[in-house]
Formats: sequence, C-alpha cells, structure tokens
Amino acid sequence: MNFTFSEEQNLFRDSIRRYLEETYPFENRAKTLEHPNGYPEELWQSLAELGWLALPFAEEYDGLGGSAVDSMIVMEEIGRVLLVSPFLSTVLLSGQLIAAAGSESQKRDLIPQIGAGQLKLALAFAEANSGYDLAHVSTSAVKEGNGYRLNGAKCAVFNAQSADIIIVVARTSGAVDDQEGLSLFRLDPTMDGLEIKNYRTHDGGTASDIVFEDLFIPDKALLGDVGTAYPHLQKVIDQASVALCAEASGAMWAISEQSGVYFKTREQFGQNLGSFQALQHRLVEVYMKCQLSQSLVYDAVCALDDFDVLEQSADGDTTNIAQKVSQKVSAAKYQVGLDARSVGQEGIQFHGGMGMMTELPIGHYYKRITMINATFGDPRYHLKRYRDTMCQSIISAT
Amino acid sequence: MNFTFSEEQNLFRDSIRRYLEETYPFENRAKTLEHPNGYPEELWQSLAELGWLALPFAEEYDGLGGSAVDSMIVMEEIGRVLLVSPFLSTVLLSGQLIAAAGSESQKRDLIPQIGAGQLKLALAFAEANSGYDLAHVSTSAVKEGNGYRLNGAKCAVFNAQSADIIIVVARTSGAVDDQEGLSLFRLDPTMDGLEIKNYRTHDGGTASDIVFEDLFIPDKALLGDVGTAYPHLQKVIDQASVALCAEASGAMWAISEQSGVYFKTREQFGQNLGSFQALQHRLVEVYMKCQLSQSLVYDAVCALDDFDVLEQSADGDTTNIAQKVSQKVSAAKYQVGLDARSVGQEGIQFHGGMGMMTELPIGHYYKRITMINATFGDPRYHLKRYRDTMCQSIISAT
Amino acid sequence: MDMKFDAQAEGFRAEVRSFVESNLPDDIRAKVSEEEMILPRDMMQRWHHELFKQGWGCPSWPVEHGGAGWSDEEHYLFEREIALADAPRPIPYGVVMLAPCLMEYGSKAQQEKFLPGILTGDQLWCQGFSEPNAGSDLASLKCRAERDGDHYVINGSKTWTSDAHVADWMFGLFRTDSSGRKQQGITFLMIDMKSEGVTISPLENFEGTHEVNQVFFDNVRVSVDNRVGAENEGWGVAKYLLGLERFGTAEVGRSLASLGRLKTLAKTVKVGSGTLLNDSDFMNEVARAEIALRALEVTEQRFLFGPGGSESMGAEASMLKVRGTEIQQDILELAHQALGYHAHAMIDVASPENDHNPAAIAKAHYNFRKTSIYAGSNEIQKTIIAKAVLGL
Amino acid sequence: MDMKFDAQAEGFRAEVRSFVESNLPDDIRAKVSEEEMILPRDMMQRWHHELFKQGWGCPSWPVEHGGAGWSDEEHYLFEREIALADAPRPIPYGVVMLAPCLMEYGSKAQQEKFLPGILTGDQLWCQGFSEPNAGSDLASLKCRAERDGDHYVINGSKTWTSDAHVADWMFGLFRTDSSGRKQQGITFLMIDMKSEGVTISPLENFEGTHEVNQVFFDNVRVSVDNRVGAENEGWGVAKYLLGLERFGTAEVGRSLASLGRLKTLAKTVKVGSGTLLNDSDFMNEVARAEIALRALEVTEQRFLFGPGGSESMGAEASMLKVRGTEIQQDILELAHQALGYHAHAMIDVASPENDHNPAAIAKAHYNFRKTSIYAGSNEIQKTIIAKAVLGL
Repeated sequence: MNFTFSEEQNLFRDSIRRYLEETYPFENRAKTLEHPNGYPEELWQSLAELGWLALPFAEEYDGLGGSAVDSMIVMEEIGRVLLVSPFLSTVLLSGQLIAAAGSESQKRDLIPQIGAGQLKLALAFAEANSGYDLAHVSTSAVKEGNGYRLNGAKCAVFNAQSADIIIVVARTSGAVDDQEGLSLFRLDPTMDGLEIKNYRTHDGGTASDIVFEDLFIPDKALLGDVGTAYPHLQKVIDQASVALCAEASGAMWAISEQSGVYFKTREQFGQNLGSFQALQHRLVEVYMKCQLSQSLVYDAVCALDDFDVLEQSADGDTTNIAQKVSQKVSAAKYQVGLDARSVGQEGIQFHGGMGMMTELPIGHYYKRITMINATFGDPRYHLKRYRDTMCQSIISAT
Repeated sequence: MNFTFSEEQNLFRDSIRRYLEETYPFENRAKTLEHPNGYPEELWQSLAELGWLALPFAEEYDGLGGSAVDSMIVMEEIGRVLLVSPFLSTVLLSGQLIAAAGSESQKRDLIPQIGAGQLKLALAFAEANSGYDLAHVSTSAVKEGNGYRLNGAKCAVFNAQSADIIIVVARTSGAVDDQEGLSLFRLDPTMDGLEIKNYRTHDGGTASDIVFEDLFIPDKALLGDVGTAYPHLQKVIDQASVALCAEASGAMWAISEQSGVYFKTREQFGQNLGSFQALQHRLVEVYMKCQLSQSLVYDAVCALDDFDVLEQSADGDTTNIAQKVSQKVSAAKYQVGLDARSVGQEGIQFHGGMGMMTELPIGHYYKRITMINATFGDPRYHLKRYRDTMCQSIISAT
Repeated sequence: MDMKFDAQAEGFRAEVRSFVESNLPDDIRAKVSEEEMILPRDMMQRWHHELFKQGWGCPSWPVEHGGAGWSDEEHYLFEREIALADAPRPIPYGVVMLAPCLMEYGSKAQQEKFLPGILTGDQLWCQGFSEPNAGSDLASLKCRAERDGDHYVINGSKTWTSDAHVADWMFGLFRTDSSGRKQQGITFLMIDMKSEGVTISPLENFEGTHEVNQVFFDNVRVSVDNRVGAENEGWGVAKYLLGLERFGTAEVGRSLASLGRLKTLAKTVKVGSGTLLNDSDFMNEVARAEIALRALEVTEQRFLFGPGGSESMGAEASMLKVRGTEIQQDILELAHQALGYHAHAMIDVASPENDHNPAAIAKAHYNFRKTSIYAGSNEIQKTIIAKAVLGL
Repeated sequence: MDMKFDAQAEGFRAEVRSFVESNLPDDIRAKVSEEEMILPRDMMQRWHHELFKQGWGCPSWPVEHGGAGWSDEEHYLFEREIALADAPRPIPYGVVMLAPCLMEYGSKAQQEKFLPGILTGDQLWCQGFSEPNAGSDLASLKCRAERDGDHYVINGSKTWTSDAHVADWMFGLFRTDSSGRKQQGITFLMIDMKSEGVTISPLENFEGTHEVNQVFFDNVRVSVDNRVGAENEGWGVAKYLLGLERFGTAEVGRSLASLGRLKTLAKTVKVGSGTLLNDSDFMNEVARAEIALRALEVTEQRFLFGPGGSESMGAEASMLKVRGTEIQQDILELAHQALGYHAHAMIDVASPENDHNPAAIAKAHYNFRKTSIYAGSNEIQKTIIAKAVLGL
C-alpha cells in the first residue's frame, strides 16, 4: 500500500498548476466569463497541447492511457482555480462513453479528434423529471425506415452550446424506468428541427435544454449497439462523479488555505482573526473535512483503476465488483458533497462581509460546489444509493 | 397570548422545588437508589400530601383538576433533580388511562386511591417487537367463559415491581398492527401464573418483562369497553410524551447551569474554562437548545390543554385537531430528544474527566435523557411521525 | 399561560390581512416572494405610501409623531401578516432606526426637519457604520470628521452600505477624536448623499446582485446642525439604535412564507413517477426545518409575551438573530436542492406548469449566506450571549 | 498510488488472523466484543502470554530487545487483525509507552531491570500524569517529589489513573521544582505500587464501572535509581512518550468490529413485521457512520503510507484521535438506540435467539463518552492542529 504519486504524475501536476496559475488567475475571471461559452477558444487548444484531452484514452486511439488517478490530478487542479471549460463534458463524459460503448470504427473516428482538440462534445442524459436516476429516460427513439424518430426533451446539457456533437440518451424499448432499452445517438447541434435553449449556469459555464419533436435521425447516428447503453452510461457517470469529487476536493483545499491566510492577516479587536479560539476550532474542522474528503476521493479513484484492471483481465463475474465500486463512488459523492458544502459555507462566514463579494474567489467556490452537488446526484441521493447497497449486503451476509 | 404562569402555579413550583431540594439532594442519590424500587416508600406518601398524585384528575374523583401546564411544572422539577419514582407510571400513564378509558365505577374506585397515594400502577404496553408503534400488539386476550385467556409478553413495564395493579394492553380482535381491537385489563401482579422478570434501569428506576402463558383473567379485569383502547392509549401516551419532554427540559437547564458554574470556577492554563471562546460558543449553543426545546414543550403543552377544552365542548369533529396535537407532540419529542442528547453529551465533555464520574450529576442526567429518548419513541421515530402527517397535509392543501 | 391570541387581536390580524391583500401591488409581491430583500426605490416608496395612507407607515412611532399606538401583540401580528403576504419589510434605516434616535437624542429642529419625510416615505436613508477595517469590531472605525467652524469635514469611506444607491441621506458614525478608548471620539452625523465629495461605488455580491456599496467621502462638509447627540458621544446613540429592534430579527414570518414555498415546491417537482413528496429523506429535512422554525417562533413569542413583556428582553434577543438566519439559510438551500438539474440555470427554465423560478431560488440561496454575517455576525451574537446572558 | 497490500503483506495478515483465531480465549474475546477496554489483570496477562510465546508480545520494540522487526504495513495489519478479532488492545502503559522511553532515556540498569518483565507481561504498569487540577493543562501538575539523599519523597495525588488497581508499577511526572516555568521542574519517576504510603482509591464512572483511580502518595520514598532522565527534565521524557503512538489512535479496527456488530443488530432487531434493516432512517445513519469510518481509515493509511511514511506524521495525527473517538461514540450510540425499549435494562433481557446483550451495549455507549476526553481531550487536539498544522 502506498499513497505516493509517481514522478511522472508529480511533474504532470506541476505543469498543470503552473499553466493555470499563469494563464488563469482569478483576477481575470470576470473578464474570461464574458466569452459566450464562459471560456476563450485558445484555452481549448492549450489543453490539447498539454495532453489533457487525450489523457484517459487508450494509446491505440492516440490517447495517453492515463488512469483515474491521472484524471483526478487534472480535476483537483481545475477545482483549485475554478476553471470553466468543456473538459468534463467532452473528455470524461462523452469521450469516455464513446470509448466504452462505441463501435471500433466510431472510436477510431472520434477519439483521436477529441484528443487533438478538434472536437467538443456534450452528453444529453438528464430529463426534467429524471431526478438523478440514469434509467429514467422518457425521450424515445422509435425505429423508422433507415433511422429513428426522436421525441422528448433533455435538460441541463452542459456545454451543448459550444459542442460539435451532442450525444443523446434515448429509449429504444422498455418502460420509462427500465435499465434495458437505452441507446445512444450522436447529433449535430446545427441540424434542423432541434430546439435548443441555451443558458448560463451559476458557476460560469453554459448548459442547454433541448426538445426533440419528431426529429428524424439516420441509423448511422447510433453509437454502439442498440438498447445496451445503460451499463456504459452508469460506469461513465460513476467515473465522472469521482472526477467531480476531485474537483470539489481541490476547491475545498483552496478555501481552507485562503481562509487560513485571511485568519493570519485580518485584524478585528486588535487581534488576528486566527487568534480567536472559536474560529481556530472551526478552521480545524474545515481542515479535517478536507483531509477526510480527499481520502474518499482516493478510495474511489483507486477502486476505478482496480476495476479497470479486473475488467480487462475479464475472468469471472464483475457484477459484484462493479457494485462495490459504485458504492465507493457514492460514499465519495455523498461525503465530499456534504463536506464541500459545509466548507464553502464556513469559508464565506470566515471572510465576513468580504466573503459575499464577487471579487473574492470564496463565493465562486461555493457556487461551483453547489453545482457539483446538483450534478450526478446530491449527497442525499448518494447516501440512499450507498445505503441500499449496504442493506443488500447485510441481508446476503451469513 | 401570554407566557406568564399564574400565581398559584408559581407557588406550586416553589413548593415542589423547595421540597425536592430539601429531601432529595444529589449527594444522597447513590444511597436512595439502593432501595429495591429505586425510591423510599415515604417519598410516595409525601408526594400524595403535596398533591402531585391527584394533580391531573377531575375534582369529581377527588382530583385537583390540574392542566397539562401543571403537570409540566412537576415534570420540569423532577427533571432538574433526577427524581426516581413511579409518578409517571401511576399518575400520568395508568391513572390518566383509567380516567380516559375506564367505566364510571372504575374511575370512582381507582382514581381517588391513586390521588391518596394508596395505589401504585404500571402500564404494560410495549412488546419486544413493537418498536414504538402502539398498535403493534401481539399479546392476545381471547374470550373464554366469564373471562379472557391471555397469551404473549410485554417488555419494559416501568415500575411493575412496585405496582399494586398492572394494566395490560392486549388484543381482543384484529391483526397484529390494527388500531382496532385493543383492550385494557387490570392485573394483580401477585396472581398465579404471571411470569415477571424484574430489573433495574440505567436511570435508577425499575422495569419488568412479563410473560402471559394461558393466563385466565375474569371479565371484571376489563378496563372500559372491549376493543376500544387505542385512541385512549394514543392520547395518554402523547400526554406522557410531553411530560417526558418537560422532564428532559428540566434536566437540560440543569446541565446548562451546572456547566456555566463549572466554567466559571474550573481553571486550566491559568484561566477559567469560561474564558475560552470555543467553549463559550458551545455553551451558547447549549443555552439556545435549552430555550428552543423549552418552547416546543410549551407549544405541545398548550395544545394538549386547548384540545382538552375543545374535546369537552365536543362540537364538531376532533379528529383533525387530534392529529395536529399529535404532530406538536412529535415535534417536541423529536427536537427535545435530539437537543437533550446533544446538551447531555456536551455537558459531560465540558466537565472533562469529572464528567465521567458517578459523584457528579452530569452523567446521570445523560443516562436519564437517553432513557427518555428510548421511551414512547426516539427522535428518529417522532421525526418520521411528524413528517408523515406533514406530507399528508401538503397533499391535502390546495 | 395561553398561546392563543384573543378575539380583538385576531380581529386586528384579519384587518391587516385584508388590507395587504387589497393594497399590495402584484409586481412588489412577486419581487418579495422571490426573496428579494432590497427593492428598487420606487417599490419601497409605493408600498410605504399605501401604508402611510392607512396610518400604518411608521406604526411603532409614538402617536404624536404619527405612530399607530399599537400593543405589542398588534405590532407582532402586523409584522407577521406583512411577511406572510410577501409585502416588503418596513423601510429599515429611516423608519426603524434613525427616527427613534432623533426622538431620543435629536433636537426639535432635527425632528421637524426629518421626521415628516421619513413618515411619508419621501425621504430614504442609509446607514454608514461599517468600514473596510471595522466590521464586527465596529468601534475601531476610522472615517474622520474634522471640525471646521460650524461644519465637519469628512474623509474616508464606509462600506457594505445597503441602499446607499437609493438613499437621500445617510446617518453614520465618524471619528472625531482618536486619543482615547476607541468607543470614545465617535460622532453621529447625518449626511446629504448629494453633498459634494460623496462617491458611491457599487459592490457586487458573488451571485451578481448589487445591494451594498462602498461610499467614499472626499472633504464632504456637514453642518454641525446635522449632528445627533454631542460630539464624541455617537457611540451611545449607536448603541441605542442597535438595541431598538425587538420585533422581527428572527424573521419568522418571512421564513414561514419561504417554507410554504418549499412545501409547494416539494409537491410540484416531479421525480420519476412521483414528486419530491415521495422522497422521505428530503421530506425529513423539510420537517426538521419546520420544527426548528416553530421552536424559534415560540421562543420569540415567549420573549415578547412572557413575564415583563418585550421591554424585559435583553441579550437573549441575539439568539433570535442567530437561529433565525440559520433557518432562513437552511430553507432556501433546501429549495435550491429541490430543483435537481434545474438548479444550474441562471434563467427561468421551469416548465410552464410550475410557478417557481429556479434562477431566483438559486440566487436567494446564495444571497442569503449574507444574513449570518450582516447586522452583527452570528459569532458576535454568540459572544454577546456568552457575556451578557451566561456571564462568561 | 496503490491501495492494495501486496501478496507478502496479505500472507502476513492471514498468519495473524489464523493465530488469533486459534489462540484467543473465548472468555477474553467475549469481554472485548462487549467493548470492554480495561480488562482484569488475569485476562491481560493470559493474552499477552500467548502473544509473547509467538514472539509478538512487544512487536514494535527493536529486535534486540525482543521486538518483531516488522514493517509499517505489518504493524498496521497486526493491529487491524487483533482489533477485528476482538482481541485485547496491546498493554498500553508498559509495552507501548514506558519501554520505548527506557530505551531512549533509561540507564542500562533500568532497561535490564524492567524490560524483561514488560516483555513477558509479568509486570504491569500504570501512568501517573493527570492530577485533580492538571488535566488538559498537564504541565500545571503539583504532586511533589522532594529530594532526600538518594531518594525522592512523594506527596500528593494522581487521578484518573487507569489500571492503577492492577498495576505493579507506576511511571509518572512529579514536581521537583516550582521556581521556573511550569514545564520545568518536572521529574519522571517509576514507583513500586506496593511502596509504603501509596493508597489507591477507586473512582466509579457514572455507568458503574471502575476503570480509573485516584492514587494518593503519603511520604512515598522512591530511589533516585528509579528516575528516568535528569532531575527537572521529565517534561521532555513525557513529550517523547506522548509522541510515540503512531498506530491505532484512530481505533479503526475496533470501530470496524463495532460497526459489524451494529449491522448484525440491525438485521436482528425485530420491529413490527420486519427488522431495523427496513427502517431507512436508521440505516441512513449506519451508512453515514460506515462512510465516515472509511474516510478515517483511508486518512490513517495516507498518513502512514504516504510520502515520507509514518515517520513524517506530525500533528495531523491529532485528527485521527478526534474523528476516531467521534465515530466510536456514534456507532455505540446507534447500537444503543437500536435496542428500543430494551435499552433501559441493566441486565441481559434479549430474547435467546439474539446474541447481543443490551446491558453491555448501553454500558459501552455511556462509557465511551470518555474517549473524547481522555488522552488529550478533543479540544486540546484541535488546538494542537490549529497551532502546529494551520499555524494559527
């Protein structure tokens, strides 16, 4: 057992941090967010050059074969500086979904383009009434001639506005909550008949609500095999959930550190804030939450990597292991979400009136943390998911 | 609206407090608990003389016609000094149940004896698998000739060991969870065939587990009408729950005050404990919890008294009001339970190593608070009960 | 002990309720129901004018100044009904704070000059207390007022000044002497916001609203006629002012209105084949909030209508502010959580059948983080309780 | 980064597991599974003897003194397996604390005199640090040791002394000089508990157990040979001693065992027609506790097996104690709550089909309130983190 990063990983983190510190200082945030998509186009090219966009993909698709640990490093650094970009949407959601579910030719076609920064994608999975349940899909795709007829609506499609391709989860068979019968389709956002409502999100990004009304799409828009999307979707969302936990963890550490600095410099009643014991003990709680949350991120990340290895060796039944991995993902998403929320609120409170001001990062961290909690399931949802699995294993234990 | 006690009530409280301070100092507790029942017999006679035992009953049964507010006053003072006695079992549980469900002749027979201190009672309602659900009764009473045949078992029958009469809740019809079909029977604890296992409880009292195996009891043992016990039981347990909340509130204030005194006298690092800001803010939290819990006790007590008035006027449907009263009872039992637990734990922590010692009251308050939470429903149970009623009214609201 | 209001009080409550129902403009109600605390000048004045016509503009004032002569119960019920109906809060700085100070410490001339405009609502005020380095530690304020004949010359700045951008006048505390204890040497002055040398610089909250300002003073001349109380004795005036608020610090009425919206939301938000009402974990939290709010409500009532009445309320009132803001924040946060993926949107993305606006809910959640900071942070309030109530 | 133990470590784990399974006496296992921390002398020694025979009596000692020469991983896995199997904790005062001090500060003669008895477990120790007026503020201790030729004469008392009633010897801190800073003038002495003038007065916990004592010294004579380190320099020895515990302060293994019992309880306790497993509110809390425990477990592993290894762990370790005790208390409290009405009983009232003992569960709940107080209260630990880690 060891928790040491490899030398490569340390260098990778250093390069990311240096790049972001230089090109993405908080002072420029307001200006940067004025770009219609919340980020400047040149950023994307830089990320491609730095290797982020090819990071998790297999070498046969021009990827770098990075592990979940590597993705975590990127996301932690993103969290520290509040980077707004379609990295998650393109690489960790859509790209990974293509890698998991796509046909060989689709992978060969799309993944190298993603890695090279030539293609941005968005994943349309959530619906107005779906809550955080991935199987709840009422958008239907009905076979018709040499294609499908799409009806329904998706909400909160992150970065659809800047995407070249939107991947839509639609139901080709089964009832509205079935895990069976889900399929993936790639859509061109500029195609006729697509009704897209774009909006900005509270954390500086963009998202869209999309309505499909009798939209015809050709067979070749199908990604992977028909009706088999759910397990891939589930796995990719689990991976992306852990990535979001890493991002939240990065933000938590930043809040903790910035609060520490504020405590040492801000004077009230002739003393540094940090000399007040009630505040000291509360910052210690914040610090402990950062550590404990970090631990659950590591736990989930290592489980993902171990699962990948197991899956590749592919002997024996992986269902049980998959469930254990999902449980670790939920543990992290629950605890990190809860702790990040509390750390964010304490961070604002520690900064007093300044904590409310837009020119300090502290409130922006809180907004991002809140949005992370509203993505792929909030703490309540994941506690329930964890609990249900736990109860199942108590029952089946002898 | 006013929160002022009447002059009579203030005098009553003063007399109680003076009596308890003089006769029941904490220093004597260990010795007092050595009595087999946890209290000396002369205590009971004193309580009769002070009027406690006749307090809530109607004047026509030699009672004092006291309100729920009056009972609250007694219970708050009991809570402050950790009085161990069968007051709750005899007066507020059994006595009130007789008053609510008994026939006129049973009331005339029993209630004056209770008020005079000649009769102690215990109520056997809980069962091993009942949780806190009053309707879950599997003890059966089957009609047979001029009596009933009892089978089943009751647990945690408080003060059965010192009781002259045990009232048993048994099922005369219906399925195990039905509210319909419950009846009350009075039993002589010395009767043949009653299998009683007595034990001490963590708060210094006594309780018993009782098994009935084909026990024959005559018709005249039936209290009130057959099959109608549930609403009476429910109401009396609600009243007694509020009384326990008042007791917990008394204990909470005592912990808060004793912690304040300790903070002002105990020195560490050359300062009073009370000068450490982290501890100050925590004692403020304790203080606020005492206030807020007290408020919910008042709220529930006033609702009980108002309901009594409404019920006596008896025009219109009282079901809706009854449900609202129960909701206030659950609000109090939930919040007081939660806050008392936390105040008790903080109290121990504030006292450091001394907080663990048996010669300080602090740990004994915590034990009593814990036992109160395990009686008539813990905070989790009452939050659920409150929630379910709340959701019902949200649904039925237009 | 009796927790019911009597028939007379209930009659008064009904009168207020029906007045608000008939007279509160829809656009104002809509703004307030989205948890907006700081309204445009126009809205503040339109609503105040309705109240003024009814004789309820400044009800807490003595009758001779135009007050309503209500009992504590009537005041309480008035504020409650106003809040429940999503009417604006009373205009804080002029009506609730400055005017009573002028009645206590002001000259006859000052009273005649200012009270009528405050009463009608034509004149709006802001409060110049906090400074960049004097927040919780108010007495360490540094903004200078130097005596120059029958004027003071003010230099420095005030910050987190609510309403400065809509106000005609500011009252505030200024440093006239730095030689003694920091509570000494502070003077209470009233400043015309149109004076030369006053610059208002808006401050933006992290969720994008503009509610507070930094106000800069560059040789601003203020006549000694606009001083309240003696020179160097402004701290006493300020303490009087800060002790005025007996009603409403708990904001129970507002929170009840917010909680009502939260319950409607739970009933409205569809999750799978049901609504959030079926999510027992979520509803546990709503129940928890409702119980906490009820405990606060009764506690406030106990303080107001207990032995000694509202006059006897001391530092205990600090707990109303602490728990009141905690509960506000809790309810608004739950509402935001209820939205699921709609929580992200900065525009109204709700489906037409829902009457909630996700963007406004999110904004309220973020913006209300301020409530545990402003008006004496909750930490300061706890220290007050520790010292004044617990004697630590 | 790799969170798996390698095959060698797993082999070691299996060896420990099978050893404990074969050699742990049932009566001892039963006692520990009821969360008893302080065992009778006889049990402590019987189990230690089993370990000693295996060469595992004092595994953390240097090999030349009888240690096992294990890696950090092996130490970690040993403690984990011991805890999971409900074997007793290592004997704390002699094995874990005094012995390493003697190796660092003791004379050759002292080492030869004491280490063999500690190694075999024949000699049990207790620790005389706390005094009635020196708890968290340890350095303010007052129990005097006055020099008289080649002896010290001790007067005063020590309190909350665990195991004093079963120990042969006490090591402790005594005041030899009151003139300077309070950390100066403290001397580390070892005292034979059978010395004349030593009186042990049992202290009873509020739940009825006797674990700690007050120890009175009335002119107790101790040879200077029994001093560790120089006169007046005992504070340094104590600091070394208190910094020794790297493994186990989080008590993760114990809590995992307790959590396992809690889950079994949930499955066993019947409520209505089902069990507590059907109570989603209760199971939420079990899930919460399990997640919190996992976070703590991985945090401990990160501190032990991160860059720099266990040697680099500093004041961060204080958080393991804080969270570790919070989680212990949480789990035992939930177990008590799970009992419903059986929670009241001071005897075993469980039905025969259940293998839990309600009285023991209640006792553990109450008794474990001490864990956030002893060994440096959680408040002291937080202050340590604030200063040493956060630099406040």
